Amino acid sequence: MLYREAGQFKTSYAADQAIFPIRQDQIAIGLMAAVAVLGVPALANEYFLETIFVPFLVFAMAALGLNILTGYCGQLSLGTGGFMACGAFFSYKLATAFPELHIVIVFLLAGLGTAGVGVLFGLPSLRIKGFYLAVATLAAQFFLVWMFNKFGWWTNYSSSGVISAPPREVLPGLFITGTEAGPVTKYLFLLVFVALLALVAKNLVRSRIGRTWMAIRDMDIAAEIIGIRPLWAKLSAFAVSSFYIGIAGALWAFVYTGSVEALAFEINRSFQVLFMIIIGGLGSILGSFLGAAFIVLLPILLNNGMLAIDPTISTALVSHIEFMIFGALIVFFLIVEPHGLARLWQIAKEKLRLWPFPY
Amino acid sequence: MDAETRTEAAVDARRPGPARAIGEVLLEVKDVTLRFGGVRALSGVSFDIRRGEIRAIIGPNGAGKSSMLNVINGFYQPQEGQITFKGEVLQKMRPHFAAKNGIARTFQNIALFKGMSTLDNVMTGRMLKMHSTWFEQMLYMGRAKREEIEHRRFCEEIIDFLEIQAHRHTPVGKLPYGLQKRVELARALAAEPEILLLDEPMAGMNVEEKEDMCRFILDVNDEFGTTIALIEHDMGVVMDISDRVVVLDYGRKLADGTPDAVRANQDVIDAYLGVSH
Amino acid sequence: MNPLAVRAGVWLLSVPILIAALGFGFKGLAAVDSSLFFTWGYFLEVLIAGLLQGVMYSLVALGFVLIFKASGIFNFAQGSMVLFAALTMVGFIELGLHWTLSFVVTVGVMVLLALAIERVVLRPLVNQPHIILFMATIGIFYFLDGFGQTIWGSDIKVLDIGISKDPMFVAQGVFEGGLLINSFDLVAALVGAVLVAGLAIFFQYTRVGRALRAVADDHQAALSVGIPLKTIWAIVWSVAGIVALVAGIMWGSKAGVQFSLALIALKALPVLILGGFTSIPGAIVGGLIIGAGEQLAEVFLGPLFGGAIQDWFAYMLALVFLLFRPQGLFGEVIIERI
Amino acid sequence: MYLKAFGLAALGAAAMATAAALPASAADKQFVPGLMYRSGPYAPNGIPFANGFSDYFKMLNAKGGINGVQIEYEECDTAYNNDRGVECYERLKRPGAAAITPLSTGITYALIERATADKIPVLSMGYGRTAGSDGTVFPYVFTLPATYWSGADVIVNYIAQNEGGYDKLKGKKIALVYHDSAYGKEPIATLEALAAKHGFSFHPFPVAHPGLEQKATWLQIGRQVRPDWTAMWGWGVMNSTAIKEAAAVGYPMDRFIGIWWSGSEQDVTPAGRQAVGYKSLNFHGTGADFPAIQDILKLVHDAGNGTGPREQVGTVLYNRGVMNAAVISEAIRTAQGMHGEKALTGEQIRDGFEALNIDNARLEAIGLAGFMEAIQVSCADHEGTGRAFVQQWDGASWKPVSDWVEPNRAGLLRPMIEEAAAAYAAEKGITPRDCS
Repeated sequence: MLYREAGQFKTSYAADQAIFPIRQDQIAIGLMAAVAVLGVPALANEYFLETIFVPFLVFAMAALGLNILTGYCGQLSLGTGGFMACGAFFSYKLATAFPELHIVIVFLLAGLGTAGVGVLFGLPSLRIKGFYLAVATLAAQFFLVWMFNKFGWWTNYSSSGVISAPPREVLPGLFITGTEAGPVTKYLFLLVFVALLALVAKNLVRSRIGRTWMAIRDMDIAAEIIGIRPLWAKLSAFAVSSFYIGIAGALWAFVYTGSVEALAFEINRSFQVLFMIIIGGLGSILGSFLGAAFIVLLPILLNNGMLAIDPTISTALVSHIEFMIFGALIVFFLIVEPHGLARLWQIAKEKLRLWPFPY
Repeated sequence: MDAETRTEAAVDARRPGPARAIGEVLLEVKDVTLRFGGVRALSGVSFDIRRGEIRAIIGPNGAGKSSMLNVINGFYQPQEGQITFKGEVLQKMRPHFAAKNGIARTFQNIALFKGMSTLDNVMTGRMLKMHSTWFEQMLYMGRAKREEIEHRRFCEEIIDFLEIQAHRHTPVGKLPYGLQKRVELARALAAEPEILLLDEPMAGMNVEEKEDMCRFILDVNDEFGTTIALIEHDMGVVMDISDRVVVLDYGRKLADGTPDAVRANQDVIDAYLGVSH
Repeated sequence: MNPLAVRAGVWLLSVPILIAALGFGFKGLAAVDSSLFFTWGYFLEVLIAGLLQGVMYSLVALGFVLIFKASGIFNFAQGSMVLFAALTMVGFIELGLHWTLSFVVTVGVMVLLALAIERVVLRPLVNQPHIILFMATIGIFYFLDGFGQTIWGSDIKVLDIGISKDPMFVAQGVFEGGLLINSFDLVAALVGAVLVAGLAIFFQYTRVGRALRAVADDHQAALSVGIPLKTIWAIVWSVAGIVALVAGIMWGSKAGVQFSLALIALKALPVLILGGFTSIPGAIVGGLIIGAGEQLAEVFLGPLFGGAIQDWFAYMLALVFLLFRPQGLFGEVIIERI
Repeated sequence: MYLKAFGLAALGAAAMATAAALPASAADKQFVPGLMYRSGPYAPNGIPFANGFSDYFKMLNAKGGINGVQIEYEECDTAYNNDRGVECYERLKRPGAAAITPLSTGITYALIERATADKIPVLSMGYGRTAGSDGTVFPYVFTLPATYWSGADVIVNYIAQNEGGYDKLKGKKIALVYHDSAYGKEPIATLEALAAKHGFSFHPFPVAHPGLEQKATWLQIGRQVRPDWTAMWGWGVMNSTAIKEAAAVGYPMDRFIGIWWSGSEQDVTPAGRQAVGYKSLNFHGTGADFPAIQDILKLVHDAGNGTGPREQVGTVLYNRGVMNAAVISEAIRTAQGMHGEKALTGEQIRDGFEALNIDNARLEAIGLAGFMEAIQVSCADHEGTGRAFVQQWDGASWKPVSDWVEPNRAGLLRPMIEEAAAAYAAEKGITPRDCS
């Protein structure tokens, strides 16, 4: 009853093409924004901010990036970790070489650099498809991590190959990296930054470029005959995707953990982000966020939850059961809704439109 | 029911209508030979398509009809022969060049973008008409937004024309077969093509759907003046709506001419072994 | 003349030429750069070690191929199946069973596991896109990792099946100091060869094998002639489970049975890709090429870049092959039509 | 864009779960967090350490705590994973946390800044950031009793002793097999400096995580380079694999020396008799023949309270856990002497660490005489002696085969450490404390 667009007539195509065409959605999103900006910092303690919200937002960024490539353009990539490493090390080099450069510009430049690397490793996608393409991206994954680990130049010759973020402020007095950065500042910065870039991603996927990617994903031959250049479409997806993933890597190193070695971006990171978009929903901006939330939150919840039920339980057992439940839940969710949490949400909305008169 | 009576209404509506100007040669294929490994799909086929006409390509299964369309829009590159398009002589066509210069097509097995809505499919067909920059699209501002709305208006017209308004926002994978064929036609039309290549537009349809499709094809030809080249198995339909017919068999041209002339051709009759009407 | 025989002849001839060319290449490099070292005996030693290591990769890759062939699923859980099988086998040995008996029991466990996976995971997900099934196997991966360690613990376990691990020197008259060959790897390679031969016979000559090949070619068609897809899947997963057990025994007695065994699946990926996802001989040849390629690269090129290049080199090698044959060495050629 | 709704719903759930998970810290209990790993690829090595760590506090509590203050110990499983380590740290950190023991060089790096900001001491015993032993720049980091740089120097000194003097090192070849991570890279700079100083040639061989692939490495070592000595910085499965591969190329075991993390029962038993003769460094005793460890058996295991299996007590990594716990306990005791016998804050316990002086009488008193060396820490020097000894595996147990070997701290390492710390301070804009 409450969630129904009846009576809301669109008089222009512009109104119909808005991201949230239905008034209830607009109200809901406004409320959520208010809660995210005001409520969360007020209510959540440092633990929640540092270990749930901050990594959630960083991962959401990476998932957005991978979703553009895999979800929208249909190119399977297992190189996310390597591209995140690019972002992290590029921004470290930039930030230490040009200390006066504003940190947001550093992140964006690192993203651009990563986009270039992404294009380079995306070149084989013209010939290689599906799981076979995954190998090209795995080559990127292993090569990039090896490169950052091997050459001291990337870490300014730190003896252990670990980089740690120099302190930088986003606005005068507001540090987002280094020891003086407070969790609330970090969180709010990430929230705004990620929300803005998510909006950009949404704009891209609902414009010509997005349709080009989806056409390549759904039927590359037909797309070619319509006049889409596969090389251009795929490489642009690699570029945009790597841009986002690179920024996510920079945020990971600078804002989340604060210090990082190349191994933090090993192959498991790539898989983790891939899980996020599959669980969240391929080809869905919302799904990237839902998937990131699921994968970041679930292990922590399971771990804490089990300890809450029985504090004397061995941490080893907790970890193993956490693995089992995590695995079982992935299978469960796939069986319930193979198209991800975003689709589940859509179905819920459809039901809500009809409720309480389902027929 | 006989195929002839089926489409009669539609055809009658057209025949006495305003003189559809069938003009100069728009596209000509000359001595095209296409091989896959050792197999010859086409050998030395030549014919032309004139502006404004409806040109049918017929022939038994495996005659090379789809290959011919694929050569015309550049998906297959023939080993020999040349294509003259709008006066320009090409060794081989490239898909992007073809699309840019006004060749659009539909496919024998529907090749829609299954994950996208009807509207998005049609809008994708309009892709080459949009010129906003990356930056504008990122911000959804300026030309990007204007274009989206302008082209939406055009696409809605096509959607109206093909009577698929109700399915505008449905993912096309969920539509029934007949409607998918229509969406595919809409996508091709969105490009405002000069030549429309239709690969078995009525395959697998029931009688009513076929009638609808015939009407759409004729309307497209009439209203937009679009040149149409189509492959079809239903001889009744072919003979009724096309202006000229080319017959292929085993990759060779068997006959070429008006429907009546082709119908009378002994080679064609032999090839079809009495299937012809 | 039989064109197949001609092709085989060309291959047999070109492989030694290629190896010799590689050797001369490395020799030339070593002459230019002082950090590199080359003798023919050493080159052969590394080559042999690499080939034997490659068979170990093939053992893991085989499990992937079996499942991909029959169901089109890229089974990410193969690595954790290897770990689980090895853990179970060692667990039963530690409970006092003889290793042969324990082997039989573990085979039973793997078959049960296959049945459970077919019933609980695959059946509800039939006809879903490949990436969804791939994701489901990742779920299985996590579950098995946790499950195995919950039951058998995370300690490193010793699995000794009595194969000598002492160095062996051959051809001492030909090369100074002889050629070093790892006797354990040799045995492992033999086991791998026997396994492949067994699987080939199974696929080629048994009724179940034929049904498996039919399913691999076309699910729908196989169903329509009355091949029970569910049974076939259960059988394939069981066979993959047994292959995982063999791989687990070989890797486990080499490296000890512990969590890291699940990670060797990553070494099987380039092998799979190079050999083609659907080809059993491809898994073997791919393994040999990857094994030899990465060891040679690490030893003769690694010092130029500071070492540890073998991980990415394996993938780069696979990538280079793919650029020439996008469907892998032995994969079926994809013809695009519309 | 409904992420926030989901996030908020999850927040609610998480809040409830975690609020219940964090037990109220009783005022009279001293809280000790434990960042351990009992799962993941390095679990076989993490488990005995965690058991020893936990058992020692149980034993202390059974004896009445430290001056009557009971220890409240809570563990979190990091799986040797850096971001999970950060999560664990954030979960367990509170003002009353005595010290953080990350048990991973990578996690140590990730936590140093956070712990410094939160004023909680980091005890990275024999691992972590070597530069952290400069107390003027890293007031909250303690690396006692030895760092990797000391370890590297000790190995070279031991080799020199065996060869008959430093002058004999000239022209010798020393190889290093290392875990290609922050951990394994730490000794390289020191070994390079030593190679330049003593005239031996140095050959580093990286091994990628997790370390199952060492065939090429050992072919190069055993058949090409043929070094006179080989050192190893390995962890987990890498260690046992290295020993096996070394044996497979016939490398002499008694010329193969691991760092203290490459010398436990878990590393040699999988290699069986091939491992006999293998050497490693250590800085504490093995076996259960120490009064404190006997107390653990008596008061904890006999009471059915043991964290792990009884037969694990006395193994190398178990005893290292005991030593970590003992050092933290002594720091707490020292801090109580300064701030009162009650539950203290991390900041107060840091004072205890800095004033730590465990002499032989003190070791006697806590039942660890002969278990470890006397340790003294100062404001500027958070490392201590840096000494270690070499032990050798005889097929059944680890036997010491050398005296305590002295690293050249004053002449070589300390200036290197101060240089690295100064570079860090410059990069971070830290003004070093004045310790004089």
